[in-house]
Amino acid sequence: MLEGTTAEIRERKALRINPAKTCQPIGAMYAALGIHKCMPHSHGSQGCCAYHRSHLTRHHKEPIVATTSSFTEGASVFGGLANLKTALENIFTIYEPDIVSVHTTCLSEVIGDDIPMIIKKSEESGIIPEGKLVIHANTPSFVGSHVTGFSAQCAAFVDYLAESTGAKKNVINLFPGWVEPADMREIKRLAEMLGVEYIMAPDTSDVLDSALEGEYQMYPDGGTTIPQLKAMGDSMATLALGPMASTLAADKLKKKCGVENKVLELPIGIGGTDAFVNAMRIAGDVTVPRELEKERGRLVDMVSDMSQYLHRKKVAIFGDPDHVTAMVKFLVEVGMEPAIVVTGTKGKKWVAKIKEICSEVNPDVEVAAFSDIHYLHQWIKGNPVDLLMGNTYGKYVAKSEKLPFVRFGFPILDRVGHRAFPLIGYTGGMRLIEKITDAFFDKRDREDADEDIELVL
Amino acid sequence: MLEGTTAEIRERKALRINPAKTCQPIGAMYAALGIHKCMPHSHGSQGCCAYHRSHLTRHHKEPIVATTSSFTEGASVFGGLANLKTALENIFTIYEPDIVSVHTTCLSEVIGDDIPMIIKKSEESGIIPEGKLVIHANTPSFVGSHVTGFSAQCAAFVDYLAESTGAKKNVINLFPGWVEPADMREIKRLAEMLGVEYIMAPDTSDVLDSALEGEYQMYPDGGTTIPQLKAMGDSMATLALGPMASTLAADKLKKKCGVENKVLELPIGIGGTDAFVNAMRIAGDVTVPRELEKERGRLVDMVSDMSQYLHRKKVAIFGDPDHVTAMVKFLVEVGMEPAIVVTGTKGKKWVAKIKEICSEVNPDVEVAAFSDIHYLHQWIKGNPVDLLMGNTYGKYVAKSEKLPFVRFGFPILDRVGHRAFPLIGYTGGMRLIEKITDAFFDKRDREDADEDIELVL
Amino acid sequence: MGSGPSAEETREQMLEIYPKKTRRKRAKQMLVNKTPETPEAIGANSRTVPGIITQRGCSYAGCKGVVIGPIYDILHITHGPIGCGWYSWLSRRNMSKIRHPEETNYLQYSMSTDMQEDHIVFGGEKQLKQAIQEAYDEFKPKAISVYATCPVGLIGDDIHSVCREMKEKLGINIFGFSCEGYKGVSQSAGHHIANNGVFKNMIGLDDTPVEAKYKINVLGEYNIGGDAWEIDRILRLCGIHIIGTLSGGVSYDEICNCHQADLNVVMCHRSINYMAEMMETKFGMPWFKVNFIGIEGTKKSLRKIAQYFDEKELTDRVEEVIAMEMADVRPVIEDVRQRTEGKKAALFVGGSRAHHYQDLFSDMGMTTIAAGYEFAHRDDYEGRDVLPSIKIDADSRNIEELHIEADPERFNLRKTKERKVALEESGFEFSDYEGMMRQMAKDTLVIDDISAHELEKLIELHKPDVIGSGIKDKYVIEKMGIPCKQLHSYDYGGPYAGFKGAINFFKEIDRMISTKVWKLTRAPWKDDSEEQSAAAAEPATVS
Amino acid sequence: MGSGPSAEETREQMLEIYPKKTRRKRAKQMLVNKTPETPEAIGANSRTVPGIITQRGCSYAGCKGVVIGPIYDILHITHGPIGCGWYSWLSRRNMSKIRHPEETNYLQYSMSTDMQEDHIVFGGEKQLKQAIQEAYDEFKPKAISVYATCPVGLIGDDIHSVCREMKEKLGINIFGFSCEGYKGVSQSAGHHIANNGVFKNMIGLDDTPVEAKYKINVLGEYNIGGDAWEIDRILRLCGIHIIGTLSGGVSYDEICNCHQADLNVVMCHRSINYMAEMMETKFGMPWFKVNFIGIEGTKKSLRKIAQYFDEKELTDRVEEVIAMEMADVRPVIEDVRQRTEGKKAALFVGGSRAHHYQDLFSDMGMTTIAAGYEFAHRDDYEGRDVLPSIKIDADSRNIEELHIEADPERFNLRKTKERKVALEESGFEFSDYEGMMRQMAKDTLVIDDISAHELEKLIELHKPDVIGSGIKDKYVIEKMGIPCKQLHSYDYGGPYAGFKGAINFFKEIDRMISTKVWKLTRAPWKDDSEEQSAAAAEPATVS
Repeated sequence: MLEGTTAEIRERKALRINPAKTCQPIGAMYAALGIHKCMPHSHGSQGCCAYHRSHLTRHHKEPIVATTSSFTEGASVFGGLANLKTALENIFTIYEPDIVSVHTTCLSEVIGDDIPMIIKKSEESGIIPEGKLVIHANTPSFVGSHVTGFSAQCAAFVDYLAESTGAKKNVINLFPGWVEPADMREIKRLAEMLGVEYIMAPDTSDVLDSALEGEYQMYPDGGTTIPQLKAMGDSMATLALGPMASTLAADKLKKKCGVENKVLELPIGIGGTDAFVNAMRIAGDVTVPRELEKERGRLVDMVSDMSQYLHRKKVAIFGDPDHVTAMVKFLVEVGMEPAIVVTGTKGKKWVAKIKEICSEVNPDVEVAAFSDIHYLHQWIKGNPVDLLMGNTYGKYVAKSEKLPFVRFGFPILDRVGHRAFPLIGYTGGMRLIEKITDAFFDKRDREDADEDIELVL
Repeated sequence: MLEGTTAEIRERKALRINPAKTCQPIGAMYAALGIHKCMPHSHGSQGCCAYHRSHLTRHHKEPIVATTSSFTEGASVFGGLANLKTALENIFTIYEPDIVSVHTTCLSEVIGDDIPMIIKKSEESGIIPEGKLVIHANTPSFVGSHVTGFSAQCAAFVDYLAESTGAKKNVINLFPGWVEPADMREIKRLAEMLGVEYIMAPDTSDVLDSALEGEYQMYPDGGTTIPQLKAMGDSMATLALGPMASTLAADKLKKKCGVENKVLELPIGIGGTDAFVNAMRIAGDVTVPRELEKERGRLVDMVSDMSQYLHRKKVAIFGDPDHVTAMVKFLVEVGMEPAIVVTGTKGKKWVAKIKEICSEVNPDVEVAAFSDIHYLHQWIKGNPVDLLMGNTYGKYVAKSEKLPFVRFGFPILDRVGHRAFPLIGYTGGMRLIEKITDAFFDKRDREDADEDIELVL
Repeated sequence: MGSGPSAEETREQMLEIYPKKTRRKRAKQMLVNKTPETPEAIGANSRTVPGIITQRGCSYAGCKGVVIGPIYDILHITHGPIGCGWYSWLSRRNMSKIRHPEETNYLQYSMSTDMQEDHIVFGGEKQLKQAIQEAYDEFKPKAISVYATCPVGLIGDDIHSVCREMKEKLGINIFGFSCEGYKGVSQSAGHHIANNGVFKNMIGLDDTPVEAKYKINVLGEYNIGGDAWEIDRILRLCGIHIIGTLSGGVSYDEICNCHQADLNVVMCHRSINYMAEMMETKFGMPWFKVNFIGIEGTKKSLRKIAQYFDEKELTDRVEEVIAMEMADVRPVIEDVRQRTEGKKAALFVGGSRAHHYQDLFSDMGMTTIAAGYEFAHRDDYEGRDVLPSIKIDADSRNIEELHIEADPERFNLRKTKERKVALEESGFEFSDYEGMMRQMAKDTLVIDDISAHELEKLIELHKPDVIGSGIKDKYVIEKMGIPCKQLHSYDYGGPYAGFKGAINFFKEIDRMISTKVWKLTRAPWKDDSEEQSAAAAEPATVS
Repeated sequence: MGSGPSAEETREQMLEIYPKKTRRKRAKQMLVNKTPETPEAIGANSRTVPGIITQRGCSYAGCKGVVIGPIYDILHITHGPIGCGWYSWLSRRNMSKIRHPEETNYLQYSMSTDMQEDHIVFGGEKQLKQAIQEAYDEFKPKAISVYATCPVGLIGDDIHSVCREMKEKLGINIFGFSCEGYKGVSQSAGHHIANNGVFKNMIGLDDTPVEAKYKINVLGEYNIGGDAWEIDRILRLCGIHIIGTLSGGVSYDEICNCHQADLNVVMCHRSINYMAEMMETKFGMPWFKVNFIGIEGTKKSLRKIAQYFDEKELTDRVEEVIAMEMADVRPVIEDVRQRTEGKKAALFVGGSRAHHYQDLFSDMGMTTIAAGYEFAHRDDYEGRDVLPSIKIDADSRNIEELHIEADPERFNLRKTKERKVALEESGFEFSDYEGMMRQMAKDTLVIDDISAHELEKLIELHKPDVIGSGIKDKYVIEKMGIPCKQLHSYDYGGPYAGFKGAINFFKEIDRMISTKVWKLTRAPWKDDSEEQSAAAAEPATVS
């Protein structure tokens, strides 16, 4: 497995090996799917759309519906106006969405298609039916990563839709960041427990984890509605979860409609969830219910009970910046030791932030942004760790190095639990403790000599 | 590991090897802990109480509070009256419970202590303070198993406490059976989603999975209250979950207060949970909310998506009768093939029931009640299976036979997830699917040749 | 079409919703197979209408993802932004195995130039050059291939000159593919580009003689789920040696050496017929179409190969192998048919599988009521005899057509003209493919590049018992309670080729059709009758 | 006692709540260690007051669970209802390892007669006999031991005659223990019963000479977490051979042969001093108390053993080993002490650990403010010099006292009386144990058989930094935010004996004392100040 990988690390300036990121449009597609009756539209070659749909399908094991401008060589030379207009006509006629959200690709960006102009022309020529909407986000693949694509799409919701009527409502906006449908459901559950009125956008729960009931709905009964997106401009405040994914939208909303915002790390672990709960409490002027405190206390209890197994365990971790930041905070909080932390997305400040989080437990932590899994693997070969955390692609490294492996982040293509159970919130923290200790214990049970097997752990 | 075990099965009439059950009093202790401000009291040698407390502590990783009559040889000869009276005096003075629930042991049963008489004498002599209660259950260790001990304790709640005032209330009684605190919490969540008013007894949630908040409460803020236990006599109907654990109490309640009951298998899996939800719907005259249907649909979806990996996989399973029945139903439902099914508790009808459940998928299923893990292990040696399911003690068999192993039932001493996540309900079904497929996939990822490793599963 | 509306009506209902232009376009790609023996012309290999939810991918996917990507010991570098390299990383299940412990299987790696904005602005050639150097330094591979993605062509990077330069510098084989995603109308363009590249840069490089009596190549077999290994197993049993399987589980050296074969047999006509033709012209070995998917297809293909070599020893051995394998297959078919007989399938996938898999379903007594390809051409539907009448459109015109001549030294006519003619006269067909439609029943539906809407309509109107399709459709179909078999990835199962593969497939389809999971979709309280629900909630027996 | 009320006041506050009779009883078991050099009499080894939440277990637990259970190649059968066999199954972490692949480690098995109601009514002897037969048929063990549980004694089953009969029939060693749970006041009775049984049924059975220069037995070491293996490692380095460790990780044969040793050293005085005494009387080898828990204790114990054998070679080797091991230990202590120095511990556990572990804490610069045993006798608190003054009460009287005489053939005085006296005069102590209280500081609290209430009170008043206790207290203590180290099971860690064990323990206590988990118990919104909470919810830095 990965036979060519050695511990000898050479500086690479041009070659990405085993990336820890993919490109912007898939992020835009994922975000757009979290809007009710929205058709994500990929403006480019149909391969992009096919790849993104396939990939999201493999991760969610759910229908991923999106359309494409199906560029051929002609469109690439003469521009994509005709393709997009045809596409919009077909989409509104055949699939009847309430809104089409166009995102660009490297192809359409390089040829310089002016999407707002095309939308305008389509409106003028009556292609866009009365009451239907078309919005867009620029997501060239040669900029940022899938995470910034998600971010750009969220910003587009604000740009196109949020409105300030002047009448502030006692509602909190939530940008959940790129998290799983199960996580989004959990954020809503927390908000509801707290009794805070909220609008969350996007919301892929019930869309990308829809029930199997013998009927197919192209637009399942879920997602943020357009009236909700519009109403975000009238909310009291915004909580943006995940700085990389959600800051842009929150800031745009502030600029456009004057909604104050607070950017938080993803609510993973005790401290992470505390920050979210507390921010909700303050923003919503509510009291944290006892039930939620008990939930918190159950997590703390579990952390305490398991801390002997977590203490100073060295962790190699890779994934998207927001996920990794929150996870590293959690690892530090429970007494583990992040040893190497890698993301594929660019982020100098992110590197500094991770180092800061780890400073107490491991000042020598190796942190790399705009890096890759190959680098992580090489580093591990020279510096053994106790645990690997990352997306499905990490399993090849785990197999090669015989490491306990806990899957998290995007994508998870070979397991099924992330669909059903959040990592967000106190509940998610308990899940993480279970996953991590299971990984350790399973290895012990399997590999230890007979005389070392423990009945009780 | 388990070197002495061979595939050669000899009939055993007298020797239990690696039991799949323990004795009655621990079940009574567990049930009593699910009553608010109740002190379980073990009437016998202090070793019993120590063993039960230790065992429950290892399973729950929580304080397990119980008292003992601390028999020495004298008490064993002259009877335990003095010990119990002293005990009650101390208990009410020092620990101030609202109720003490005495359960017997083999010792006090053999010497024939008459507990009701002792309680009566204690009342008369003023040892039991005004407004405080003492109840009892007979749980000799040489009868039944821990499960029947639980059942006897539940019946004692009814015997001593349930009252019929004649004014029926629109409330459903729930006897949850011996399930985890997390399962009890889940049953309550389901009942609340359904909008059915209920009284559940016992209820160990928040008692045996209490929050860590820096303070110790001998009686945490949880458990069924005495007024609730009393009010059970006025409820419209009773749902008894788990025939072995809950029928006795439900039937006593019917006899004593005329509350009609329905006995259901534990709500595990789709059909199991459906039966519970539907019974609640009918008994409570409510409509199943869409949210719950969606939850169900998500489980069905997951089963569908994973069914290729579950199909006809042979399972060896052991545990308590109620747990195993519900789990076997679930396995059959998702397309798996129970191959050998073992319980330690006696139950001829149970054997017939399991065979009936398996008849379509595996008419040759081997089913044994009043049997043990050694027998299961020997059978597996002659008839290889794909998966083992059972409590922690199964891990020695799993290691010996290199089998994927999913823990369920009582006790689980070496993992932590059962504390936080239910196996009950649709959510529990998703957890089971995750656990089972993880066990399979982890084995594949670990053992398969490089060329057979799958990115997507 | 079984129950439900007629094929004609079904087609009408599918088209109904479309805007006029789209309807006109789609109408040409949707045929009722009225005269199977003389198939009607289908509008295949034409552009997908923008906005239609299509199964199709792009040229890069066809070139890197399908044809070249599977060669495990070439180091593959995607030149472009990160996405294309990412998505084509390990996702196609073309299995491969290193031959020696000191080799590296590059399929476990995804390498890319991870193009950033400044490369778009200032050109990416320098980045590519550096990436090749770094790849060489890191891994010392025997060959490197480079794949262009959409922006590369537009910004004018000359990947071929970079490859030539680095080839010279590093002394290993390095070559590029201009397979930008916008080329052609589907993956199909990428296959053609890939074939050209393989032919130009690998075929014929190694003249080491191969010691074997019956030497063949299997073309258009990508070893999804281990299919190539099963085919190899069977052929090996027969005494037939495969030099190269293009390109499933194959090594660089095997491809360089595969012109030593005496015969090319073609599995996926669509993706690789170019190669078969070019090799025949240059080296003189004939080709014919085979199909190792399905019991009957496998038998027929084995016998045809034996007939080609025409030696009793081989012919007898083939019959022995067939008899031996059938002993395992027969009881499974007999068992499975009890549940599959008469069931209906529909297949919409790929450029040959929608055809080949009909054989497997037919082995099970199932009928295919509707089928179509994702990226095939007219010849794949109607047969190679329509080739002369296919008009080259703008999208195809830009794909290079190599002009091949016989190799002055290495051309070697494996069969004399006379022998070939004699064989042909006895009904043996070389260089031919009859297409899918001829094999399908009258009045079945043939739909090219099916759209999500059409598929939904088909299910709604005809409720097939199983559908063979791809990942993007799978869960749409299953939400409707119809099992869907992925025929690209095999749903992570397989092999399905050959005899053992057929057994796997029969059992799998049996499972899918027999599973009770679809019955679980309905909660008991959905039944109106109160009594029924009450029955469902009956007390369990107390033990 | 550090901050908080004085020991005296603390004691008063603990007693306050009790009913009068209970208070009187408990008062005798709770002492302020005012004169450590001449300890006050403690009411140890007395009955636990019914209704008090106690740590104590029963005689069966002490006999089967602690002393005999660890012998891995004896097949152990519990005669009684299922519970006792179940709970003593693998739960004590006395580690063991088979010596040869053809052996069976019976500790992985739980065997029981699973007594049912009819056995209670009609007697269980037949069932026991049959069980022994079945066990023999199934496993062919070299020895079988039988343990009586509560009902067995009451219904009058004569397990010993059954054992004798089966021993004769099967030709292997079979013996029983009348360790019914109600015997005595705690586990301690079981230890005594176990010692008697081991002495009667195993010791001296095998006279095979042992080839080794320095031969000893380690008594009262049960190999929890591998402690015995660490002791063995160190002694082996020193050139000292352990014949039998009673009974951690030991085999039946080793026990039968262990009378060949020249010396018995005793770790847990409480559980096994009977054995040391009886062996000295019968075979003539002296015993003394050692303690391999803690660096200083380990050093002292090694030196004492060397002094006993009194050969320069050994004395030098011991010093070399100590120097070598200390090179590893020293940096850990230095590091850990930065955080542990001055911290307070309290220990309530077992019959010797509450004493021994004070050494380890003291190695770390920590003080033990309160301690007590779970099942010890007065001599374990006050020293063996109080033995003559201990009154035998009703509960102890029923435990058999064996009357031992010198073995006519095998008695062999290892040290001449003169040599022994000479050693003693130089300060060497044989057959002695000074007890826990002498070692504890003045005005610390000594609490025998501590109750849950007293423990809570102690924490409330003194907030120790760590408490060493058992599983039943652990989570009570930790709910209060105080780390609790299980000193029965070592929290599934260890070893903690010897040098490497000490390192493990130091690191573990360092972890427990330094962990930030207790700070997590308080949610940020619990702080009243709005400003503080607002600060906690400050925006994260955007990257």
